Amino acid sequence: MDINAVTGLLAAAVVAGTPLLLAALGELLAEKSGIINLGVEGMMLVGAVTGFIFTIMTGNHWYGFLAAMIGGSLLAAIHAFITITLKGNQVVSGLALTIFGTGISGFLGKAYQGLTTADPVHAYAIPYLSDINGLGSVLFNHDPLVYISFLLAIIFWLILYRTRWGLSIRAAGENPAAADAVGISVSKVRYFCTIVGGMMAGLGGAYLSLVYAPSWQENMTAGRGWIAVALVIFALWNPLRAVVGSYLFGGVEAMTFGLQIAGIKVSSFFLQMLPYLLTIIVLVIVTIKMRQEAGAPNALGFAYDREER
Amino acid sequence: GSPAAQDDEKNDDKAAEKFKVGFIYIGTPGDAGWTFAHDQGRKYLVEQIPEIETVYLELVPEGADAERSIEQLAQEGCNIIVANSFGYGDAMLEVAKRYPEITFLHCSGLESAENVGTFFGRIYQARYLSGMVAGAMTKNNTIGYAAAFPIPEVIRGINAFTLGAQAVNPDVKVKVVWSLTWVDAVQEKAAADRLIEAGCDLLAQHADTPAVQQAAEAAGIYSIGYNSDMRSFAPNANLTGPVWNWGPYYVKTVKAVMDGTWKPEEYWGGLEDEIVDLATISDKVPAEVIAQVEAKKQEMSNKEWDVFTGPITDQDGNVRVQEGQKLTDEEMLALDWFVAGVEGSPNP
Amino acid sequence: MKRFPVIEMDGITKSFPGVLANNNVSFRVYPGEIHALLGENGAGKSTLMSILAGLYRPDAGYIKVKGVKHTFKSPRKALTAGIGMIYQHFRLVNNFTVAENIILGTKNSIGMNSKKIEKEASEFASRFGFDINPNAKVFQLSLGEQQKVEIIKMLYRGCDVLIMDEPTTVLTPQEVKDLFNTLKLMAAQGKAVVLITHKLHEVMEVADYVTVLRRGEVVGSNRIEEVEEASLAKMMVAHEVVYNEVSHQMKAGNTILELNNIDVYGDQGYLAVRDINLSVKSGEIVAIAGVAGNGQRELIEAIAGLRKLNKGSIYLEGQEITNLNIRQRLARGLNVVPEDRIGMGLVSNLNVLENVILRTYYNKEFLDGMFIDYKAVHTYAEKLVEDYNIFLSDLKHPINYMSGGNLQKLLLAREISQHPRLLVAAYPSRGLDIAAAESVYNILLQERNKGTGILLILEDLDDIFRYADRVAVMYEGGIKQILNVADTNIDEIGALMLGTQYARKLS
Amino acid sequence: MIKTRIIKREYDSLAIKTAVPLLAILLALLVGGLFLYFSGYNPGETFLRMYKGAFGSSYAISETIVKAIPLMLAGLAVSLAFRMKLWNIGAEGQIYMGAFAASGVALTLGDLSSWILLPLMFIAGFAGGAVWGYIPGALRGYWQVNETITSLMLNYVAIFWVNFLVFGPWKDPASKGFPLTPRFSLNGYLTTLGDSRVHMGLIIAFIIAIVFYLILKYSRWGYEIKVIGESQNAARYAGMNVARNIILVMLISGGIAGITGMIEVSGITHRLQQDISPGYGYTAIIVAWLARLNPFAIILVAFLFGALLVGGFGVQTFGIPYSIVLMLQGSVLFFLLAGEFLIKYKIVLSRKEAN
Ligand SMILES: Nc1ncnc2c1ncn2[C@@H]1O[C@H](COP(=O)(O)OP(=O)(O)OP(=O)(O)O)[C@@H](O)[C@H]1O
Ligand SMILES: Nc1ncnc2c1ncn2[C@@H]1O[C@H](COP(=O)(O)OP(=O)(O)OP(=O)(O)O)[C@@H](O)[C@H]1O
Ligand SMILES: [Mg+2]
Ligand SMILES: [Mg+2]
Repeated sequence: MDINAVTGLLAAAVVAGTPLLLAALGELLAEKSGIINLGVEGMMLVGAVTGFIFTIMTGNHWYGFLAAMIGGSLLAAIHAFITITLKGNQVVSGLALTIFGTGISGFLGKAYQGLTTADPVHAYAIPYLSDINGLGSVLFNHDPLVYISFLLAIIFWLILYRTRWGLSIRAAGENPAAADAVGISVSKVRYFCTIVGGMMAGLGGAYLSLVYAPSWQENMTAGRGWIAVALVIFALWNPLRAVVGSYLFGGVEAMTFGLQIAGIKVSSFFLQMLPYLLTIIVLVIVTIKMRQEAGAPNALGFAYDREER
Repeated sequence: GSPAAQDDEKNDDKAAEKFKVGFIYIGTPGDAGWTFAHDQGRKYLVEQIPEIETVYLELVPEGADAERSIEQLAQEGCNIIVANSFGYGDAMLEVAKRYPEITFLHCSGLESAENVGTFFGRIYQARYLSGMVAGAMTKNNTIGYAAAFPIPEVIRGINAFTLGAQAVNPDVKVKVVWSLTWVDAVQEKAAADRLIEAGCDLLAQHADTPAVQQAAEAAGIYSIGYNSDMRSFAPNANLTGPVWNWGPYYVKTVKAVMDGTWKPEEYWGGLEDEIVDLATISDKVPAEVIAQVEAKKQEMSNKEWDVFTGPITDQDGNVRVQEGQKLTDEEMLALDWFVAGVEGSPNP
Repeated sequence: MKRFPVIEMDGITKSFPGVLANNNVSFRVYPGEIHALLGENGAGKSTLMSILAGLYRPDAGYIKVKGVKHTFKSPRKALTAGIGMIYQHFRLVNNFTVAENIILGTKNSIGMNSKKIEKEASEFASRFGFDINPNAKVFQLSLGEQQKVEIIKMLYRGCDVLIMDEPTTVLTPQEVKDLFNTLKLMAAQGKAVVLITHKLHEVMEVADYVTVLRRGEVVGSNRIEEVEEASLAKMMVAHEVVYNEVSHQMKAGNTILELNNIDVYGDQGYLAVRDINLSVKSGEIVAIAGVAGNGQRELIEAIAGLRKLNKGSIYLEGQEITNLNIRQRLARGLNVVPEDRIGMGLVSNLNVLENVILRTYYNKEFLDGMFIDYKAVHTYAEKLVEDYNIFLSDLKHPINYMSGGNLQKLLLAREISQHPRLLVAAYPSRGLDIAAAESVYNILLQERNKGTGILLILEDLDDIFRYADRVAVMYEGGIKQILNVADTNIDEIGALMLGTQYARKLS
Repeated sequence: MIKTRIIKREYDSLAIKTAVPLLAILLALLVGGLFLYFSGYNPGETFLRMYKGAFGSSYAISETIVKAIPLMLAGLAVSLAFRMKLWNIGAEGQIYMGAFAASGVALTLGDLSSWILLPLMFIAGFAGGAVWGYIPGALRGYWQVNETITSLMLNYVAIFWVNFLVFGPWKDPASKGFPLTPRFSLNGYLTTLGDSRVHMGLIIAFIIAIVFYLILKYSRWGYEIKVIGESQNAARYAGMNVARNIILVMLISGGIAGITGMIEVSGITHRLQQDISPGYGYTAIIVAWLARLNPFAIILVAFLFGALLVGGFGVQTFGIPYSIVLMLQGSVLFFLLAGEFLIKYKIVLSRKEAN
């Protein structure tokens, strides 16, 4: 492979990783606060369809992204209500959310099959940075959402680890009783994080329907919501590592086709397994290496009940 | 299927007497691809024969659910049941045994029976024509082809496309990438992008989303669509594309069943029946190329010539079809090798 | 000058499924006073204070703070009203730093510069005479240090009323002294303190006022000058508390347990137990004194067979057991009552039947082929409950319905019924009220009298001096000294526990 | 003024445990009905059709059972892991691997009499799934690697593996290139009930449910599973080998999911092909949870869930798009979850004295 193919591949990794990154960041935030939401796939689909519909209706993709965030957050709000207020089982609620989101996105999108948006999202090269040899085209010649997503990763990291809000969020996920005792409203924090998580998933979905392949097909996320959930664990709940994970996954996914074209003598079916196998392998290594380090938030998946003993 | 499309079914009382056609779809009419094209055919059918009623079940998995779904349509009084994926074969034959009075039509099916017919279209003919356009429009003679799964239908299309391209431009190479999915815009886009990076200046596709067209549009190169007219997704890139047009076949067959003249057949129609066609060719394509394509199309419609006419050599240089010979339908249906000029493996 | 109460609670009633935890309780606290709250296990002390701290909402009754009626919907409201509580189980985020825990939930600014907050936290701490590393993670701290963090946390929030739920259980005598000094200092500054404890001498020592709860009701409320220990004890349990007769003239027999130069690694990967030599003889109680977190847990786990030795050997009745697993050790009569009553010793969501066979379910007395013979288990459980006076409602209810004292009795009963040669028990009376603690020790004494060797991990020096024959002081993983209880005194042990050598006065 | 308080129930009552789910389903139907009504469909007729599609005839019931069998088996499979608090969401992949292994036996040893062939396929199916459960189990047992993500990732790998086989080496030469293996010999067909498609898988599911019940409730191993699930520290203190049990449970859980794959190929499709399971492994998680991991309840819930899927799927011919059916299913689940709240808590109304 020549240098162009390599930078092309890396740039592709960034683009293919962006929807994953957006959704994974959202899920990461929710999980940091103690809520696991397996409905990412459903929220992404709803984001994809609402984003697409509103872009067509308004002719402006920014309204589309906004609508996608609202769409995703509405679904997340259902999950939040069931798991936080009603203390329902988080795993089942998430699965139900995926079923529901798949349904409602299909329903809403019926009339928008085969249409295209009038407002495509263009790449904007960042002055100076994009001129850097190699790296410039990999990182700094993309559509705005790519920049937004890695900015968000940094912002999420800063919020989580450098602000008092972040401290409260992490406390709600680590030890809600401790958070409660110092006057943090655990349920408010969790609602907030779950709903923002929904917005991010919605945005990730809209990235697919507005940027990556501007169109709407039912089920167009094709399982990427699940990958986003997996990436959160993979990233050991660290937003910056989620960037690496997402781009790695996107890159390996893109690379399989590169290998095919290069004429590698391995069945494409096996090549397609690569991203999944690689995720397992990296996870194993990371887990063994970092056993001491903070893993899952301690209270992840558990409803907080003040009077529970 | 917007609610309006099936509105008439709601006045159920009269429905009982109506002639009813049921469809089993592998995808959803919303997939913008294969099932979408079939559903267009269904709508055309209702337009042409308004007195009939149609129903469909979408996203029917090919496993355990297939038989029940077909049975349901039978029990609901369908006179004809159409299924649009090869995997429904066993289930359909099974139900057909129980309902001799019902006519079953299996798209891309293998086996026919007393009351089961199979049907398909020779889309490879349209692909050949689209290949001619591609061959004429590529500048560096490197064309990329993003394909879904390695089945004969797809392999045939790739071969036909390549032969068409070589007919106008003997130096053309076609690079094939398997995405191993029918409907996944992200994968198809990634496949397309890799092809572009590998130097392809024109892309063709055999999968259901418009992602490949969009990738070409974004890269400023040309592309050939599939399934239905994909011009709207890539106004600058898209040159043309082979399209399905199931409507006329449905109308013809339903009429035959209604008249009692239907016989089980293994129908495989071509350009002459309009079941397959070429989308309008972009005006970026020079007129003489269009004329050439039109002429070839006429030739095929008139059955004076078909795509797999010898001499044809495979990737390894073996002559697979001798001069003056033609592949039989049997051979075409089981095609598992690539013609010379294709880069990639038919058995990935 | 008439003083006004800072806290007035009146008519407070609170029920939990199946229990009336507080029944029409009235409670007053005055500024500048240390107010002790007493009562047996389950009397409703924690519940009452949790209501005051805004954690629980009362079914009936009201709270006035400085004369103003408040309805606390959450701890936040109580905190803003100046009420802070330090719970029995600390509410700290273990993998946050001290500084992070201190500022958690405060809203002075959005950003969080860790250098800055660490500096702030450590300045604040030293103002109250605490010395604590602000950037240490909480899980690295001893329980005593964790408690300091809790106190600083509340002071940082400017609380006028500090509630402490059994704060002294995990402290060394010196730490208790320090704590009490701090509390007195706070009281002198006009703050009010509510102190829940089971130790009457502490009440007499530090409190200005005392309220006693029994079965959710106030049974007495007096100035400290007007009461004495015995009357308080009687008030709590409604009958005279019979203290165990402890005789130390037992002849110690042959050696049961022998630890030779053992080293054990802790979870964090450093040596938690360093080169320990120790023996326990038949019919003797050896206590290991020390501040929790100095390797006791790892030592017990090593003896039990839950942790590998890095070096050294263990003998039980003369036979080496270093490489035996936990079941083989059990079979030879080595029984262990771990520190975590619930979570290791017992399983909270399982019922009594399932808990009594935790260590023996694989023995043939409880098996019927591959199935467990629950009939036999039933009979066995009933006998345990009867023999050891365990109070419970139903053998088939999950044990988390049981009180702390009864859980501890159940745990001891289970281990003792297996006829141990050596019984290792960690903090057997932690958190228990006087009566419960006495009955637990009673069980242990009986066992000793039968000739069993007993190794106790204790932090309460009074208990050590009452019950142990010998005491080994553990500090930073090593044993500082082993002494006959008769030859030493509380101050010496207390000093050794803190790692300082006690200069024996030569007489 | 009326004040409401939420109080945890002391003991769950059976009456409420049964009444609440029923109420939840009724409410879900009500809301779904309103939605249908405002989208221009006739809710009454829709629900009637749903009911008829699932229970309306002996054929409908038999088909509901056919749909329910894999849900029963996969539900039992995941429930075993969940008992030990292991999140095995890899049942889907385990189903594929079971189907693959059983098909391998059927395709190579098709001449054997069914008395030998079927048990062999059964064992192979179990083994195929078991291997796929073993991998995340061992990673978890020995190195504490999160089993949720590994089992999920392995689903994709298994599906690609089966696709590789049906598109490649195992493709039937007579299938004209379509991705189907040859049909099994008749000896490899699971016996069916009369001329319905209800097959032996039902009996297998019942047997497994009974065995599970006995094991979990009364056996020594069931006791170990319970203790390990509740507290690994207590388990170690009791001398149990936690890692080995984790692995064993994942292995058996995977094995039973593998049997699910085996009965689908042997009882229904009679060959290996793509899309053997339309997500049974995921639906099973819902089934197991709704049944609170009780083996018999899993059988019942799987049956009802099968009815919801079958009846729901069928209403499409009434003009209702599948997407609406999915929405209805999603809302039924939401209401069931909300109903949980009423099972755990009660809401007490009391008069609040005026301030
Ligand atoms: N927590 C306390 N600290 C110090 N003194 C107290 C405390 N509680 C009550 N007292 C004193 O004890 C005496 C009785 O107090 P209390 O407020 O209970 O009065 P009371 O006459 O019993 O009223 P009530 O009927 O409201 O109980 C008063 O002199 C009061 O100052
Ligand atoms: N969150 C809760 N849920 C259910 N029951 C509870 C809860 N908290 C306390 N109880 C019950 O209420 C009663 C009072 O408990 P509380 O914890 O207030 O007692 P306590 O006096 O603090 O006892 P201890 O000395 O053991 O700490 C007990 O019967 C207890 O079992
Ligand atoms: Mg208490
Ligand atoms: Mg009074």
